[in-house]
Amino acid sequence: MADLLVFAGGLELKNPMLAASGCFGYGLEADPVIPPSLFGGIVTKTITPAPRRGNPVPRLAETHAGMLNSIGLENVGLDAFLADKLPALEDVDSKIVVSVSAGSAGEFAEMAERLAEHARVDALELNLSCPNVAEHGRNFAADPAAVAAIGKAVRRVFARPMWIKLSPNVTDISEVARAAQDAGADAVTAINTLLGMDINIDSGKSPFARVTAGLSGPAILPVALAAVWRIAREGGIPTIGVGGASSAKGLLKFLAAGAEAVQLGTVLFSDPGAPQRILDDLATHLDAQGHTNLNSLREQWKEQA
Amino acid sequence: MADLLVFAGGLELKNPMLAASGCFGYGLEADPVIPPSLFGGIVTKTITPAPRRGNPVPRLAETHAGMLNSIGLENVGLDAFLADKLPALEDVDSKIVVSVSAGSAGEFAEMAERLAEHARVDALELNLSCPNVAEHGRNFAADPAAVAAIGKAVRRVFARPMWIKLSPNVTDISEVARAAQDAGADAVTAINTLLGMDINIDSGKSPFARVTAGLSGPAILPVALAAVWRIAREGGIPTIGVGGASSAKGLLKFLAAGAEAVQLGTVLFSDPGAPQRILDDLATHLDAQGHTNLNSLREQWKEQA
Amino acid sequence: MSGELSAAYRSGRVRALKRDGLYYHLSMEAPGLAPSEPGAFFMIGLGEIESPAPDPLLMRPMSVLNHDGDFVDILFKVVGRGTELLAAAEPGDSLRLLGPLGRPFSRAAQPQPILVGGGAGVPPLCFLSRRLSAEGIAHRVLFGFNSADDVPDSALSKLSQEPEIFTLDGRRGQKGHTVAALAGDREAGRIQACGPGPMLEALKKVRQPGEAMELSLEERMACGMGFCRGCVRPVATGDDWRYATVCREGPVFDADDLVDVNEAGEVCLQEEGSCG
Amino acid sequence: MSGELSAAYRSGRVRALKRDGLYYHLSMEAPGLAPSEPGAFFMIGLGEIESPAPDPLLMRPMSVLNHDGDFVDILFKVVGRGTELLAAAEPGDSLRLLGPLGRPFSRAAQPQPILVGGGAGVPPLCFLSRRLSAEGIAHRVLFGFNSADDVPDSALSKLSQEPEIFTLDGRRGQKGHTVAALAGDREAGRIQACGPGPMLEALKKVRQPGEAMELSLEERMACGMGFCRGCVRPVATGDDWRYATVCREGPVFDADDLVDVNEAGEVCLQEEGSCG
Ligand SMILES: Cc1cc2nc3c(=O)[nH]c(=O)nc-3n(C[C@H](O)[C@H](O)[C@H](O)COP(=O)(O)OP(=O)(O)OC[C@H]3O[C@@H](n4cnc5c(N)ncnc54)[C@H](O)[C@@H]3O)c2cc1C
Ligand SMILES: Cc1cc2nc3c(=O)[nH]c(=O)nc-3n(C[C@H](O)[C@H](O)[C@H](O)COP(=O)(O)OP(=O)(O)OC[C@H]3O[C@@H](n4cnc5c(N)ncnc54)[C@H](O)[C@@H]3O)c2cc1C
Ligand SMILES: Cc1cc2nc3c(=O)[nH]c(=O)nc-3n(C[C@H](O)[C@H](O)[C@H](O)COP(=O)(O)O)c2cc1C
Ligand SMILES: Cc1cc2nc3c(=O)[nH]c(=O)nc-3n(C[C@H](O)[C@H](O)[C@H](O)COP(=O)(O)O)c2cc1C
Ligand code: FES
Ligand code: FES
Repeated sequence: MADLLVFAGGLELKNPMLAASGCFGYGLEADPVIPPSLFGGIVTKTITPAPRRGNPVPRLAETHAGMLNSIGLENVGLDAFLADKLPALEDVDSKIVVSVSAGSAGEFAEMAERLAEHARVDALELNLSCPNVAEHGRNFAADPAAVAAIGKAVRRVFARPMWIKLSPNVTDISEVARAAQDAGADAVTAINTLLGMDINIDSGKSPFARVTAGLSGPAILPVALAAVWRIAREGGIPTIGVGGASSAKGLLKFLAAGAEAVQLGTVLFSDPGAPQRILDDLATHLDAQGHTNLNSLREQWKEQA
Repeated sequence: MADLLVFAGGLELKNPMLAASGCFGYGLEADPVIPPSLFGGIVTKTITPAPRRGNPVPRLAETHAGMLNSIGLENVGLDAFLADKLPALEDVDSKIVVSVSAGSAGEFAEMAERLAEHARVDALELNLSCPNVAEHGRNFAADPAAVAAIGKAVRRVFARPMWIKLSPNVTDISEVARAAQDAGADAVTAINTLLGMDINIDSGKSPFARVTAGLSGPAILPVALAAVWRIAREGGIPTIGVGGASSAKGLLKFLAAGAEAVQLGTVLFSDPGAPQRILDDLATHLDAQGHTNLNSLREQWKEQA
Repeated sequence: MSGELSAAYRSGRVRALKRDGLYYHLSMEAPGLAPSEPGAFFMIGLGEIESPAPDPLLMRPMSVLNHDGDFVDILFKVVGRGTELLAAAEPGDSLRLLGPLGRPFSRAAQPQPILVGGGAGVPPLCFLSRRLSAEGIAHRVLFGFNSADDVPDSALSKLSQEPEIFTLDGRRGQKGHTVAALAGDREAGRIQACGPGPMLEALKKVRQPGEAMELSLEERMACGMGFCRGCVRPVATGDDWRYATVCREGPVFDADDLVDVNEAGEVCLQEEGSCG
Repeated sequence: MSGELSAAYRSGRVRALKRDGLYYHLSMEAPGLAPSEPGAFFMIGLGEIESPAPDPLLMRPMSVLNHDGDFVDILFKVVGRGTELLAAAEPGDSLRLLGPLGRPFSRAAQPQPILVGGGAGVPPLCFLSRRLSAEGIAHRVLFGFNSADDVPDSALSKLSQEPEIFTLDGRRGQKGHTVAALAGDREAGRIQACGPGPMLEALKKVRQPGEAMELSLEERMACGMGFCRGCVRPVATGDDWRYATVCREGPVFDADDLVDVNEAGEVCLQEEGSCG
């Protein structure tokens, strides 16, 4: 059977399938329905310096082939994460990528320093799709200079792989990816959720307290593929693809677009059997095409250029 | 039965449902399957100064609850439009909004001047989701200054309603809407297609010669609603909503988000019965809620604020 | 989180679907599931276990009406697209089941259980009543419906004791709300309730001093297993509060743990939210 | 555009679905449609006419195998998701039909029609052959399939004349390609063909001097009515060329009108395209 090993964003992953941040909790909640060791890597729920309660309900809505979420970065905070969540992952046979978010470059760096002390942290993913308090809530990920500043601050204190997660809600995502590259990131993760909303036609209002919310799921796959392709064709920085993948076919599309690995988000809710099925289908696909590993498939794609 | 009349973008429309540009040709092709007079207004396929052949096939792909198109602005050009297409619309009982695109503000204004000579042209919609030749192909709609310049140039020569169509592929759509407002536009149309792509996993390539394409259909409804809401809450300029509407419910969501009228695009392909059904369902909804017109529904939404 | 997940994700086959009053009674066969306790629920997805983009995308939470070996029954009301499609299921169709999930009702003889169900909240209490009867535990059962036509007689006929029926139209059982029947002085029991929010609020007001009370709550759900954080309710933590997941720490909560939070959560730093 | 649209959009009911060789034969009842000519097609959508977001979203073009009053038949091959779902239709299910659409084959006795069909291109030619026979027009019918197992015998049995069958595996009819049978000197006829692109290209090479030739083409379609401009092919306009719509100006084209365009269209101003 074909080997699914990949090198992605500075990590050796036993397979190119990761759990996306916020879509697999702290890694253990779904066990044994979704065994964490299935994944090449697990990206944790985004951790902030202090615990956050997040937004009031409703936090979810369903859309055509997608969903909206307004969780509001609910998380236990860094201390509790280090004390309770991280140690519990000790025996998980997947790389652990800790997603972090904070209000300033300095705070990001402080978190990174503390996380660097823990060997179980294989990599960091900086979630910048969050507001810059200093800049009147403007999203960090929409501002190449902010991305570069945060990336550099973390880079100074964190030597293991650093991924920067990008928002699709920008005019030119490759510009932001270049800023991440300049900051020394090992990869960019693309994409976070699209800005979206729903309306209740009785009240005429959004169901969400924050009005807008984040769109994810199969509906956004074409947008995510375009984002990955636009970043990858510049050849500057590796990408980790995320957004709407729900099958081996979707995962392969990301790899063909240029991603080194692919994260699964919404599909972990809509179909918890997907991770196992995707691994099986990936191996079957490679075997059927006579490839013993993913690189061989990549080479074939290149030759057809 | 409730009256569906609305005032939208400077026009009195007998109902708030328009055909979106590029999704209803020059207005007559689908007759009598979709009678053009059903609509409050028809936005024509985008016309350019010279005829354009558009892109090679494949021009279409299907995605989850959406589709990608890469038509490439195929159109007969302004001369043939004025000679053949516009006169044929004489007896259509809908407002005619002519969508135009060009490579510079000057070209836009020249087109507007010629269109202004024709009484059947009720309004113009400037399609700015197209490349600015001078600025190395950067999309006009991504550049508030370009939007303002084009808008002003057209405004000087065209006194009837002028709508400016916005792209969702920007960091801050309300900033672009403000530029349209400054230029004296009567409304902005939001949104054009999202940048997306597909991949054929055998070749590892996009099926499209231009690689990326435009995503439309129910998948993008949440993104379009958020765009309309973000523009409308500033209160500066009226919006015409477009993106993924496929039912009376979808249309009402746009109105609640702040749109004055709503365009139908992809649904005209996926379900040519939709326009008639939407009008019926709209009237039924208003009647059931005891409203004699749409303003009364809007008032009720406001009161619940 | 409360305890290990005993849930499994399995393909189920529709055995029968029949109307029962206002509701649909769906019987499924799904091998390989752990036994369910009353109050537990399943996430039910339409379509085969292999669908790449199921429609609707998210599975729907449904309380267990009965679970016996390989056979799972639910009783549901059509309220939207998902339940509409479920109501069109045909024998032999495949469904996807994830469960059993959630913290169930407690089962104890003392104080005496008083089961109070309203509308679509009745199914888990039917299961509870049958189980209590099987265990020889005496209990009261009060079920309320809007109309006599709503009453799921077939499901109720399987109970070992006649429920006290209340209907708003008064054409069946007693006219009025279940809650009204519990007003005034009574001996304190253990209220175990499931139903619409206003019913649960009203119940709190007729609670006797020291009376035990378990409420089963509903929230929109995505994962059903506690990791998407979509389905939360505020619960007390000493002087403060935190969000608990309805799917994992509930759906059954001790009424004493539930708090009203006026500020309705911490304000996200962003005015508009798209941060996960 | 070529002529007025005679199409209607109607709800159809599945009457029967049966395997026929490699294909599925779907019979539908759909009142209120104009009669179809051979070569015409329908856009077929899954689900009720009221669905707000049908899945798959776009309807699928399918040639008419037969259209008789309220009854429309098609013959199709499963190649992807849409045809897979169509192959799961059951009698009584609702489908959506838009049609008849497109420019049909011409029908004339002289020069003698030579119908050449390959694989899923056979259905419209079955319709044409039956119609020609009914009109007393003598014609040849050559149908090619990959394998003997592919042959849709039931559909072919309804023709008034035995088609000449060609299979690549040689287990049925003559071994080899239909096109090879037309190579060499022959009397010039009117080739009327539908099949895979390479078959049509090969046909052009065996065309006799002055031979009439009509080719039915396939392209991905969205609207089917000529207004989305999604389904184009280059056709000659004097010294130049333009894109014609396969759904409206085709699917049947005069071979002489079709051109090869190397540059494959005008280059969109944008390197990456999202402009409609
Ligand atoms: C633990 C639990 C157990 C449940 N058990 C049953 C049961 O035994 N029988 C039964 O009929 N119903 C039950 N429900 C409710 C059921 O899940 C919803 O009715 C169903 O998800 C609606 O799906 P839909 O697609 O038809 O509606 P949608 O179109 O999604 O929504 C229609 C309406 O229902 C509301 N709604 C949707 N989902 C939920 C939800 N999860 N919780 C509360 N309101 C919701 C929406 O706000 C909306 O007003 C239960 C819910 C939970 C959380
Ligand atoms: C005018 C016309 C008449 C047709 N008549 C018949 C018929 O009688 N019987 C029959 O079996 N098929 C016919 N086809 C082809 C049929 O429309 C496609 O096989 C079908 O749309 C595929 O849908 P899908 O969802 O199963 O495949 P998808 O998953 O959409 O695609 C699977 C594969 O089929 C190709 N494909 C999809 N749509 C088309 C298309 N419209 N044209 C060409 N290739 C396509 C794709 O490129 C892909 O390789 C006809 C096509 C046209 C344009
Ligand atoms: C419920 C939910 C919570 C999420 N939380 C986070 C988060 O905490 N941090 C983050 O970087 N992304 C978060 N995301 C975004 C996902 O990681 C992912 O980028 C996005 O959902 C697109 O992928 P998908 O379509 O596969 O879900 C969240 C998404 C969802 C649906
Ligand atoms: C096939 C196709 C062609 C289009 N052509 C144009 C166009 O010429 N000009 C334009 O402004 N928008 C064009 N659009 C965009 C639509 O007008 C609309 O903004 C978009 O499709 C979103 O709406 P929808 O989801 O309802 O289709 C086109 C869209 C499609 C699908
Ligand atoms: S549904 Fe995901 S946490 Fe409860
Ligand atoms: S399918 Fe729309 S023009 Fe042919």
